[in-house]
Amino acid sequence: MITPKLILLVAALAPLFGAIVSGLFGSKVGRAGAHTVTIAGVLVSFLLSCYTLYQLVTGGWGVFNENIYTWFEVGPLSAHVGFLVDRLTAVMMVVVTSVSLLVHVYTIGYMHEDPGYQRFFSYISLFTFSMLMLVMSNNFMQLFFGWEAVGLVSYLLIGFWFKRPTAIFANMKAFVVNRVGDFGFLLGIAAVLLWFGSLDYATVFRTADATLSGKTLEIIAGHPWQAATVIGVLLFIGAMGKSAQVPLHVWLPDSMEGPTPISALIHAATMVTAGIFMVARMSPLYELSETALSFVLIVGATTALFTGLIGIVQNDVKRVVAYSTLSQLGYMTVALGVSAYSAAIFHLMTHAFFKALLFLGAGSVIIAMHHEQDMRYMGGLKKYMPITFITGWIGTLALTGFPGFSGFFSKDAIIEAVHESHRFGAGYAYFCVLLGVFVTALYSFRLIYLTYHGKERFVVEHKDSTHAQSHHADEHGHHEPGHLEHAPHESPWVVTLPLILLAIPSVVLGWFAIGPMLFGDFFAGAIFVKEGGPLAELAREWHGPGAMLWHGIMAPPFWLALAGFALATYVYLFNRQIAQRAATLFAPLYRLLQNKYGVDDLYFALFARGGIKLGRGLWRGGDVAVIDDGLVNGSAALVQGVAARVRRVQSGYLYHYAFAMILGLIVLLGGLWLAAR
Amino acid sequence: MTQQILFYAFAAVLIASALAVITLKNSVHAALSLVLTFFTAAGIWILAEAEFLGLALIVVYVGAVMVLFLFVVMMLDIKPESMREGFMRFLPAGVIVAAVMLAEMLSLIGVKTLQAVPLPENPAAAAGSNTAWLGQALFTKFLLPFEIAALILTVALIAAVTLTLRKRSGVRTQKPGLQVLVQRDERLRVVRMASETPKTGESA
Amino acid sequence: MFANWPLLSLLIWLPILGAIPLLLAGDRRPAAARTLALLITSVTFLLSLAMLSGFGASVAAAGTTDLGLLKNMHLQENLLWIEALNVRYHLGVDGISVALVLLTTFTSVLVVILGWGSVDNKVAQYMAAMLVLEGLMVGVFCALDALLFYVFFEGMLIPMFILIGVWGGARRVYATLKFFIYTFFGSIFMLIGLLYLYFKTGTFELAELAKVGLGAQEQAWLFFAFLIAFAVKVPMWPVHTWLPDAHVEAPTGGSVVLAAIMLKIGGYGFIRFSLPIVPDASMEYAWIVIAMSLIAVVYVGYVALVQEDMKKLIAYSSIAHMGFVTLGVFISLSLARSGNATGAAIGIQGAMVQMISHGFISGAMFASVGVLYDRMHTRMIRDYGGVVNTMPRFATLFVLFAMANCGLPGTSGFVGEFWVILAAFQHNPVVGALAAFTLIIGAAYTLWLVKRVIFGEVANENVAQLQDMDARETFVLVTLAIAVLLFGLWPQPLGNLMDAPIADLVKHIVISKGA
Amino acid sequence: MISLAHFIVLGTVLFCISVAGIFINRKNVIVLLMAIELMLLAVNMNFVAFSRYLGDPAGQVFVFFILTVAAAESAIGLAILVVLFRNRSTINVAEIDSMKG
Repeated sequence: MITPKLILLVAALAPLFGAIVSGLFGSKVGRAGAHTVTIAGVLVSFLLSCYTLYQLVTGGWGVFNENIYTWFEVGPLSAHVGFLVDRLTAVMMVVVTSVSLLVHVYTIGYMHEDPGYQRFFSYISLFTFSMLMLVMSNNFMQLFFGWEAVGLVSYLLIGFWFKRPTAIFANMKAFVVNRVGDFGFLLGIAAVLLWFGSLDYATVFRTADATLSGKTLEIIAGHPWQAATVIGVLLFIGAMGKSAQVPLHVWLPDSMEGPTPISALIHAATMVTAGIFMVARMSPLYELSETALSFVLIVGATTALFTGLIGIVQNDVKRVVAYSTLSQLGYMTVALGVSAYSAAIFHLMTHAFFKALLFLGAGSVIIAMHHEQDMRYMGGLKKYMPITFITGWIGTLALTGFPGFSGFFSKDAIIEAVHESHRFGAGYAYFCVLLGVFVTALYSFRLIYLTYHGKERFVVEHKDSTHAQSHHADEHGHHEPGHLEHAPHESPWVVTLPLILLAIPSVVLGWFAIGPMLFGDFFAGAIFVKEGGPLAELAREWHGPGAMLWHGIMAPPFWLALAGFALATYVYLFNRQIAQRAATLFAPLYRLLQNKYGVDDLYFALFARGGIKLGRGLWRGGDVAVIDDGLVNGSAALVQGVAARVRRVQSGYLYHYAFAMILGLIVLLGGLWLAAR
Repeated sequence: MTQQILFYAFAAVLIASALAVITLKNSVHAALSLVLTFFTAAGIWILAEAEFLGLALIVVYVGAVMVLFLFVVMMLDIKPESMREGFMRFLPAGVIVAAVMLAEMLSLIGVKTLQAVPLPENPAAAAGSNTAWLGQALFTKFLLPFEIAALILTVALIAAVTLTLRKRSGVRTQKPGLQVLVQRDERLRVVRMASETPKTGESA
Repeated sequence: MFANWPLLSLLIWLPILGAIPLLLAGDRRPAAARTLALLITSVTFLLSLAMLSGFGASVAAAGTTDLGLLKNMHLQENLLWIEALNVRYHLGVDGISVALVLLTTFTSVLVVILGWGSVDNKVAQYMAAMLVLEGLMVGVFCALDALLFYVFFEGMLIPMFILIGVWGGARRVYATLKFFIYTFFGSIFMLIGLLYLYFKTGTFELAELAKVGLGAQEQAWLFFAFLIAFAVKVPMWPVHTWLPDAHVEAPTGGSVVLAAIMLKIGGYGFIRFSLPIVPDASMEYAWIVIAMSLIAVVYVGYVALVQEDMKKLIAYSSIAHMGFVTLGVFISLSLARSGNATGAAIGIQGAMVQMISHGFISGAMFASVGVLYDRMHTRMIRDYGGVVNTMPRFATLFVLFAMANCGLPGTSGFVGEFWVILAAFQHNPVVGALAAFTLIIGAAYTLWLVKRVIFGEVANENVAQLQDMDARETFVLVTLAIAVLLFGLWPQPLGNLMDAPIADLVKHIVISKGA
Repeated sequence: MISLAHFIVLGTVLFCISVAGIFINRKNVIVLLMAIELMLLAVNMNFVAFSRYLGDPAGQVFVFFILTVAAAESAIGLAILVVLFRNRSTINVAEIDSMKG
């Protein structure tokens, strides 16, 4: 019997199956076996996700909301594992499985000489499963489940090359920073339980308005907080961790220590967008609190601009893309903040494709450069690797929002929505996102020019030798920077095919998706927006993607992007000295950006070192000094001290004892005598 | 009246000899004074018509315990002078303590009120004699304590013997157990040797 | 089939009496001793599984109408033990005890297997001590008579004392003395409390004591007497410092039993004694326990962060995790009193699940450290690094247990913390927030440990020569891993087991017993 | 006429003498033991008197037991003394302080 439940179960569990087979029996199934089984699992999942989306779009299925099994039941409260699949979920499922599928294929080429091949496939399949559990969840418990599970896989994958000190530092940092977010998230869930008495989405969303209205929480006496605000802010703290929003963004750039495929899959396309998805999913709750949304808005705007700025001064090709990811996540968050949830999801979707494309392209370059990631030693690669070059341009154009590319539609929609919004902080946000467009163009084209264009800044040592066996032998770049053993060359088809397949949606997705998703009723029932949201305003002026394109060319974002493009072209293609001079001219600013505003150092000093100092203080001062030496050994010492004095009484002389007895007797008799009187 | 005179006489001797016990320099003299103390005490008890105990006191104490004391005193070679150190120094303290205690006790007992109470008729008269009276109580109601007392005495006897028993080194004793266990091989070695016959010529 | 067996007595006395032939077998045949110990613990474990059959059927069929807290007690055995004092040999289990008894018997099997290779000195005695310990611990969880409980409670110290004192590390004498005096100090107060109750009521029956009316002053004194006893056992801050020392010096098996089971007796005591017997005082002074628990979570978390000895780190982490147990129990009380029965049930369920799960996780962590210790003979973190390179299978399991230790969803470590945090938030959001702080600090100290020990380049030659786990060690750790994952993904069986007694307990503690 | 008071006063005096004896003969164990015998005698005196006064044989039975125990005690005490002398060559109490804490 093929029911929707069965289809969804198979879609979710197929990657898990692949992960278990290649993880536990990796040595038995071998490399080919591992990638075959995991790719098959993800492919099944992808096809079923597409089928699910098709059924939901065409109305073949209604919204699916069923529990699979009871996880834990306490009295009237029960937590289940179950699926809520509506169009929002289905879109996410398709995005996740499709990017995951392509990354799986890509990995065959990228990791083909790594000793941890099977392990890697196991992890990314496990990730796919976890991510599916996250997006398909129908309750908060399971959401948290998936939330942490993707964090775990991210931890494992960032530290995939566990011999690198930087990698194992980065993965720990990522996990702990994420935990800070989860701290808020869990409290948010606790708040939901407190007021709703249930963890099921359906119950919570249905009764949100009625339950929360008028409820307050007063922690500091005299400052009651609205229940909806408390829930919204706490849940968003979780999103800040997972989606790397300021000030919990510090882990994402460091996570680039992991292999490139997972940077594309986890740290660009899917996991980091979980926060965006979560807020969109919780739209019925967020709509109840202007304050929470303003908070979201301001955090998002700050992230969008300021992390983008750091991207300008990075030299590591992956880090530039990573900061670009941060900035784009900021855009999505801004969209959430102005109640343009569907715009956020739309940007999430387009971003997933073009950012995965950029990352995989960067990975392709890294393969060609024999795992050299520093852009200062690249340049002129376009002639060696044309496919990567072309797809890289497509991705960049999409990212910078060149009219007609998918990124244009999604980003412009966000900027317009912010422009329309009157929420507190919207002005600031508008400024940030507009300036962000310029910044985005600047760093994106800088990347393109430094990598593919200009002079070759690397030295090929054996130009004549053909591409031979292991260039992974020296994969971690311990040779001199900029010295290659062989000339760079285009990557194998398993690498370029995903690039091409990702380039297609990067170009065309916007054209046909924007209409229904943003202005149609595609997300009706899944995303809830109060009357008079900015998207509704925009919808009134909506005349199809062509008109938007025309309108976009007139609008400031386009000209800002163009300015960024022009500046980057001038500086990095024609006159590179200017960059150096600018760096010396604005040295303090440059250093500020180089140091990432000092946030990392501050956190390290404050929380890592401070934590250790505090711990040592508590241990030495509290446990050892006060409790052990003071109370425990102290009481022993007290007894000993008293005994040392009292023992003198035990002189050992018989007559002393006798004397003591007689004295006692005299005293006793005296007492009796006094009492008798 | 006779009884009273006898009592005071005995009491005077008793106190005098008790004082002698604690003040005499020579331990042998002190022990002998103690003997006198017990004798007079026995006399007083007999005055109180506790004849059995009076006699028992003489038999047990004067006959056994005090002889033991004298034995020990004489057996141990003690210089009386060294034992007298600090005698004079502590005499005042001793006297004061004893006096305070005496005063406290007497005032607590209330001598005046008790003096008005004469001793009742001897209850032992009904039983025939003091010994019978005591014996009846001892062997009925106090049988178990009596047996235990006997046991304690036995234990004390054994303990005293064990304590003073001394393993002297170098003392040769027979160990019959070992003697019985002796094997032939330990004592007798059969040596094979060529038989020797005395040469005829040499025999005188 | 087991309906008419004195099953609980069997569970208690089979291991204890089983120790006798073990000792008779003597030192000369260690192999026989090991096999026999494994046999006895396995049989005990299988028998304890038999407890589950027929569970859920109502006990009320036993006849009497007013059974009070005995309503949920299965497999009761009730004999007169000391007539003059009206002490009864009264055993019985409800869902709460069953879970803990199963944990005990399960862990004991693993401990015997763990000791199989790592103990080669006085094997028979070691195994015998383990068996006696097992029996006594089962006894603690089954006793329904307070004096009987006390006897098991104290008796347990002896084999543990011997285990640490004989097979322990360099400072074992200090550690054993500290352990013994600390716990003994605590339990004396409980004895005084019990005697007071006895002179008041003339019985040691827990069910009777739960019913007796007590004035506020009396309850306060009794509460603190119980608090000291159980707080030391849990252990709660600030009477926790015996635990790190005891763990560090104990042999691996001793550490596992100590962490996995003995600590639970403290939490169990709170649920069996403090809450039912002195509910009003518990309510009155709940804030003290809650504060101590939160300190355990935050303060001890920080202390764990800077430990240089792996066992010490895990011991401190145990203290922090046990903080959730006490937090859950006392939060529930105040939630129950404020009319939030669901919240209360969540809290106690959370505390119980946390106890069971901590049994698996801390047991596994200590077993893992034991695996490393057997090879390297050092527990210092700085002597390790890059263990994953030479022991990949071990590293995989260790990372799993570490994740469970930070309460990752999908592992059993999550379930209890999740419920307790949710309950704590209902009590007071600030308390909830402080409890949830464990998400951060727990991850920090655990992952830092993993980073320094497991990951990285091979640190030194000793690490380079490490051999991955043998079949025996793999079996133990994989079994624990399965348990951790099973109860993480599907804790509902535990919930079903404990639902009825917890619901009744919540009903009971709501009623004030002021006399 | 002899009253109860006579005996009791006599016992008290005897007791105080023995106390004084313990005080002033603090070096000589033998005299100390004798003083203890005196003390017991004082107690016995009271027992006898009260037994006679109350007409209860228990008092005299007790005297009997005390005599027994005192005999045992002095036997053991003297034995200890002998052993002590043998080991330390002295019975000076001032030199016996191995119980000193």
